[in-house]
Amino acid sequence: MKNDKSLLLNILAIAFLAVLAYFIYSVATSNDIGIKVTDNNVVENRVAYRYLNKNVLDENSKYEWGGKAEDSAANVVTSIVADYRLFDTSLEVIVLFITVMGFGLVIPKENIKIKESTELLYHWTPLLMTYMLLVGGYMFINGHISPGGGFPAGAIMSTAILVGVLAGKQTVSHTTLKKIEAIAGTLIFSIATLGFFLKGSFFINFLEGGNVGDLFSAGLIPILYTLVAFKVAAELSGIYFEFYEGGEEHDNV
Amino acid sequence: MMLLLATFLSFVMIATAIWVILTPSLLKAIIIFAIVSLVASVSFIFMQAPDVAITEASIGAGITTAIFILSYKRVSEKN
Amino acid sequence: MNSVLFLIVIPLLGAFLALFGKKANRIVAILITAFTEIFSIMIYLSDKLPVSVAIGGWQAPYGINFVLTPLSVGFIVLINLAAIISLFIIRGEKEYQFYSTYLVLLAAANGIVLTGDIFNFYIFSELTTFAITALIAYPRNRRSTGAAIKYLILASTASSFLLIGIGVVYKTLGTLNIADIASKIDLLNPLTLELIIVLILTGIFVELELFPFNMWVPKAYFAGTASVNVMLHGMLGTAGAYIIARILLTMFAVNGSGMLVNANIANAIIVIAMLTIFVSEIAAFNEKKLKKVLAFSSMGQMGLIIFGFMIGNEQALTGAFYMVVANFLAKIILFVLTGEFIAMTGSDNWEDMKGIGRKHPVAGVSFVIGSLSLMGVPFFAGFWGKLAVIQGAMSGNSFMITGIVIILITAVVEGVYFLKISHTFFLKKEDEKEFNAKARIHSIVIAAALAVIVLAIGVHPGLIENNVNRATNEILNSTSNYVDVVFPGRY
Amino acid sequence: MTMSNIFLISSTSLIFIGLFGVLTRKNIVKILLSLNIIETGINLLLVAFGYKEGGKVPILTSSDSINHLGNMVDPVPQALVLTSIVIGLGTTAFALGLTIRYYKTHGTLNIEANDEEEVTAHE
Amino acid sequence: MNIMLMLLVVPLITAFLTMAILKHQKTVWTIFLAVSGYLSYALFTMYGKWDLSWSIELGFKMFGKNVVLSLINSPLGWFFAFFASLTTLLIAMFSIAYNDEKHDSKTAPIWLLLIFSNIGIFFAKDWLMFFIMWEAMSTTAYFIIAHGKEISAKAAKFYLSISLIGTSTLLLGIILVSRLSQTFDIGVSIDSLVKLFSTNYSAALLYIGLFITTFLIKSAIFPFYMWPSKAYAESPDDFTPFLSTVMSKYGVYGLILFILPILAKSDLPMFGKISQPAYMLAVLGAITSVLATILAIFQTDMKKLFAYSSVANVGYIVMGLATMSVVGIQGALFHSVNHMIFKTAIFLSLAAVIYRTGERDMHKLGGLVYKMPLTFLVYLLAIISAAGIPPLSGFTSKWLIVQALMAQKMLFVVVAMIFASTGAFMYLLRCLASVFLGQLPDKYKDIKEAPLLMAIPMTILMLLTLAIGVIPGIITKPIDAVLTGMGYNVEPSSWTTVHTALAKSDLNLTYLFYVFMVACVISLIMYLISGKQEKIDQIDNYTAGENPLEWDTTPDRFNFAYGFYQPFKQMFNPMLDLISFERWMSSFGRIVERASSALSLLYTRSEGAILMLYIGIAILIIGGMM
Repeated sequence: MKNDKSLLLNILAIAFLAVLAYFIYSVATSNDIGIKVTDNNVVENRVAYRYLNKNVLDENSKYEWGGKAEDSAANVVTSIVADYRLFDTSLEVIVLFITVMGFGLVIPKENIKIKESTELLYHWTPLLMTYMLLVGGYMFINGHISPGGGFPAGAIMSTAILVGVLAGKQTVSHTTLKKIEAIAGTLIFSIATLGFFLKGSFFINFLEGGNVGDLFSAGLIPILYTLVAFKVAAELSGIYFEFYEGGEEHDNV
Repeated sequence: MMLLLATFLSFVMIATAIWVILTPSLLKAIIIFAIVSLVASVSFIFMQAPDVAITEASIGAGITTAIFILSYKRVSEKN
Repeated sequence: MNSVLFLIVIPLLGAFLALFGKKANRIVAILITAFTEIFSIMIYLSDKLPVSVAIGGWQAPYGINFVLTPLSVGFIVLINLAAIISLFIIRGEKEYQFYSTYLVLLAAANGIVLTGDIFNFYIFSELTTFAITALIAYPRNRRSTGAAIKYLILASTASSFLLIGIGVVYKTLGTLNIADIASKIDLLNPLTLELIIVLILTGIFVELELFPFNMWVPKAYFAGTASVNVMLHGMLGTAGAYIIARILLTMFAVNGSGMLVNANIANAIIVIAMLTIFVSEIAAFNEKKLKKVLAFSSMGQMGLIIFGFMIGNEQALTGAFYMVVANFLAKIILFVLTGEFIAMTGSDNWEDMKGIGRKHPVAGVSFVIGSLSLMGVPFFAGFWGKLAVIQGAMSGNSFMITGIVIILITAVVEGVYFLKISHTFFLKKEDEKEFNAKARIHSIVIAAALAVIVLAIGVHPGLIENNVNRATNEILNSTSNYVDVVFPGRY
Repeated sequence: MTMSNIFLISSTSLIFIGLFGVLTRKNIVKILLSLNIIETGINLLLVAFGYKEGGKVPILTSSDSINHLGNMVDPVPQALVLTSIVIGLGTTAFALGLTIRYYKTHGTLNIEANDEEEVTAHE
Repeated sequence: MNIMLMLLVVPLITAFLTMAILKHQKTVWTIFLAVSGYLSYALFTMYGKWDLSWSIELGFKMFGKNVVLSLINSPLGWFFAFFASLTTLLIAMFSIAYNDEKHDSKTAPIWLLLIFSNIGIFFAKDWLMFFIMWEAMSTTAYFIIAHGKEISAKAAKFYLSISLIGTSTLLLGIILVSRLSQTFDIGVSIDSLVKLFSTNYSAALLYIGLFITTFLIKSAIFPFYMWPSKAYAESPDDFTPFLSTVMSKYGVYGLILFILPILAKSDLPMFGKISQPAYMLAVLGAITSVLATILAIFQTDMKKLFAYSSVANVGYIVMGLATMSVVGIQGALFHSVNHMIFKTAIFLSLAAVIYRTGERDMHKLGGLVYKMPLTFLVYLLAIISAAGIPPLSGFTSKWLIVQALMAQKMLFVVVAMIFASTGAFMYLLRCLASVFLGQLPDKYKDIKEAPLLMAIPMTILMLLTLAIGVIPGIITKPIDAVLTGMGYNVEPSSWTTVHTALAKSDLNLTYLFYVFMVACVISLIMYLISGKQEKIDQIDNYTAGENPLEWDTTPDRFNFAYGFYQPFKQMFNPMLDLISFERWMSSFGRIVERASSALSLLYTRSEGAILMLYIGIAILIIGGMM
């Protein structure tokens, strides 16, 4: 009986996927006029064109390598993530904030002993952690000129903490992490609000940017990325602590 | 050459994804999922997206897998 | 008008600060919500509407923008009203996570309504999903955990469709701005457009509580506390009604008609709306858990509202907006009182709630008023909406007539179960035991005040007529109105 | 067969596999893995949407690259995918937290366990 | 202030006022009496002022203009409203005495709301007002019937479901008709429907079919004949007369207001001398009265018995209306008033019996004539009137209806009418014999006559039925105004004589009264000179004077009232089984309940959530590709 049911479910799933696949196929092979799913709109009409040319504010402006631009981040993806669509990114921070907080809320609090780590791991951990923290730091500092940025940097830094946790090292306390998290989050939104009071618009990049390609360029982006990196690192590390941390349960049942 | 490599990567991805779905062992599925993620991050490099590749490797393959394994330990210890 | 961002930023800052606040959290949350409510009312009454606000100094479509029209700000006012009510009826939630999550939900619900960018909309909708999941899971018992994880899985699956849809939109049109998309929608190949619509609708229909997408609804309402129910209904549900108006009737609309661009899909949505009405009202008929009854009825009302929206003529749209307001008010009354009743009797079952109406006649009568309004009985706010929707549907094809017949049949079912439940409160209590807890006066006062409003609108619909007409006129020419706000002079 | 086609097909397949898994698996952890596969598929799909044959990385490295802006791949999908990866991580983390709680309250990882019967074995 | 508005406002305000002082029941019911008195007086002064009206503009647009709610004083509305409020006045007096500590139903505020909607229905000028009041009436009546008792709530649920079906069809009909005429005005909609009958016959039939369904449901005509037996039986005893006499007339009022003018003015296919739809109505009325009479005969609960009796009487009224002739409508209107009077008298006397004994089953009562002679007398005269025996009022109206039916050559209907009238004797007698005659059970040895406040309205009703029986002009004069208002040419009727349809059948009722008086005197003399009666114990009747203890008998077991019409019941049972509409209805209810459980199970398990999501997507895809 049970097998029959799951067989039926499989068949239904395949039937649905077949319908979906047929639909996508018919869309992809459609011969009607208009922009098809296989085409792109004319390049000049796409928003990316203006992002690449960095002329969103002034249609006719041009920029030079090593010169000024409306957004001086050399990494165009970063300039989109952390400047043109900064609002999205700050909301993304909130997404991580709320999910990690939800995680901390729902996970059952039980004290779980971490297995004694091997001698090798225990002694080499500090070195490993330092190296990982360095890589993370490099990433968020250079996020605007090379691949990387606040999120992967934060993730890598939190991996360092994870290694520490697994090795049984006391690195940072959970409360410190919470404080870092809250302070970084508050700062991000305070900077956003500061933009309103300085330039009349929220989430505006109000620092005068350097030259394209310089380390000290792109205005607020490195600062924001630093904050994001710390916040993400603190949040993700919080998750690992939650796994092993005991504590009181407030039962509202 | 690149095209062939890309095709190979795609096959690996699809095959491992099917394996994730079909394998009865949870731990195996989690580990294999890490492979899917890693291969995907290589594919991002193929498509000229190093930012995404780094993020996918560190978050998708690294942290997600870590959380999965830690959770797996929590839900399997009583059995 | 750039200061409208305070509606988002202040709650988010509050969410971070709630990590440190202990006992002050509830008061801080109330203050913040009061601020957003007063601020939004001020915007609604100011003469600067409609306006488009560019965030970060980048003009649309390159940056993210907020679009403030009378319709959107009106919805913001409703959402914040529900939010503040939900805070007042909190019973025993103490942990900071609750308030932090609530403030994020408030920001996200405001953002969903205000945003003019489809990817930003996606993030906001994800935020509401997470926030509401956390709030549902908050009691952390068996019931709430199951409801939360099932909702989370369903919503994530659906939102991945939304994300694919956004990807396809960007690939084909090269833009993410709603106004930009709306003005370029005619360029698309019809089949591609259909693909986009299907993908995006899948994403939003889960939050809209429409029939095949809404398996989470009764569980979520049942698992949530009273204040979470008010949030689910008053904030998420109201935002859902707005989403329909904005995404379906603006982004994918034929310019100047208030109709969906693809008539076939419009018909499919009407079928879904009719199924929703039918299934939910029938399912509620024999349900014993009061919260689930209300959840089913919420789904049914949503189906009715979407039915009204999809008919698309002036009469039906007016009706749908009346229905939004009436449903908003009436259902909040019922949820607030249900919370009290459950706390008093310690049972979810309405059959155990005998004698409450005799002990608290004001509460009992308010419940009756709320349910009569939902049934669409004259003298109550719901009647005018229902009348106008049916009148509007009459001008449609035979297909719509089926819808009318379904509405009328389910009205009978709805009437029977609502009055049956209402009357139970006035039965004599069998045992002479005291109730477990006392009813809190402020909850009853809130319910009674809303009941008076429902009655007032029902007796004299002219009270909100101007606001409804403002919204209807905006939707009737939605595309050009909306695009004009963001890109002056494009139409 | 071009590069973008290969990745379009493989990413769509990943999405389909994930959709199949979400429907047919009963174990919550498996369902979450399937969801993650869908996420990965979508990310690949979006990036493939922005990819163009022979395109370059959208990072300016020298004054030369400014002259080849038209040859760069579309950066916007990449920016979107960055966001969506983080959202996916959030979903997974939160859902796993709920799963652990679910395991504690229901005593099983099966999604079909009844929520509304009062707690029996565990707790 | 406009008197029309006052009619609405006074009950509304007092309703809220009495809600606040609900604890002081006697005060509340006295206020209720005062309001009914005021309404009756105000309505009395309104007679003849057919230009009174009131209207209000709402801020709600439909058909491009603001919706207007309006009232107008029409002869037809006045006729029903006046007699309804008169009935209410008498019931109100009764209620003050009835609602003591033990029988307190706390329904006065809701009843005032019901009276408010009652006035609204009878004076509505446009469909929106009519519908608003109609729906208000349906829902408020639910709360009165249920009145906070579990068993009543079940019966009320049955009433509510049927009544909501009625309001739904009414709403649909109103919307269709108002679209047709682009306004909510009733008069205009009649004209546009007449026009529609000439162009699209079946559509027009559907339109009026929706209205007729509503009216039939409210008046409990044939396919919907079963709800009164449940609702009347379980409603508060002092409310039952209102339910039976006033509320069953809403449907009749609707038929006269809307359906009759349309049928009269349109050119319709004929069946014999009248049009097909009208004949259909007559047949429905005939079936109702026959079926309800048969069902009434077999009831053991006296309130159920008279519930069916009410149904049968409304059946007569519908038959009278369906003749479409002056005499028929006159008879129907006359019978409406008569029914209000004698059925109120019957239900009030039964309420008095229940007040004293607390018992509704007839076979558990008996011999109350010795203890409650006045109640008995009221009941006796009322059933004589109900049976249509001269010189009481019921005779006149039935006579008119039969005459009209004969004149239109509706043979089948006439036979049904006569059969039902004869059957009426059987059930009226059954209740008389079981409750008031026979042996008095021991436990009722100490009961008293009904209190004074109850006795007064009952006596007034008794005198009224006698007065109308002798001087029918009290009723026929206002009916003249109604018929003139409807556009019929009628000669002014005389005070004592009724003019009927067939030749040489005019009756002077005063002469008839004299004849009957003489007959009464003769029978009194015969009674006095006849032999003496002897009283024996009830048990001795059956055990021939012995009382062996081992038989274990109680007097109740031998009560003749239990299987009163057993042979008849056996005769009719197969037929009743065959057409049990009630069973069909409740099986429908069960189907809905089962579907509901299945659906909510689907939501409870919710394991198919993702599957349903996919199905939804498939609906969108397939719907879009079609």
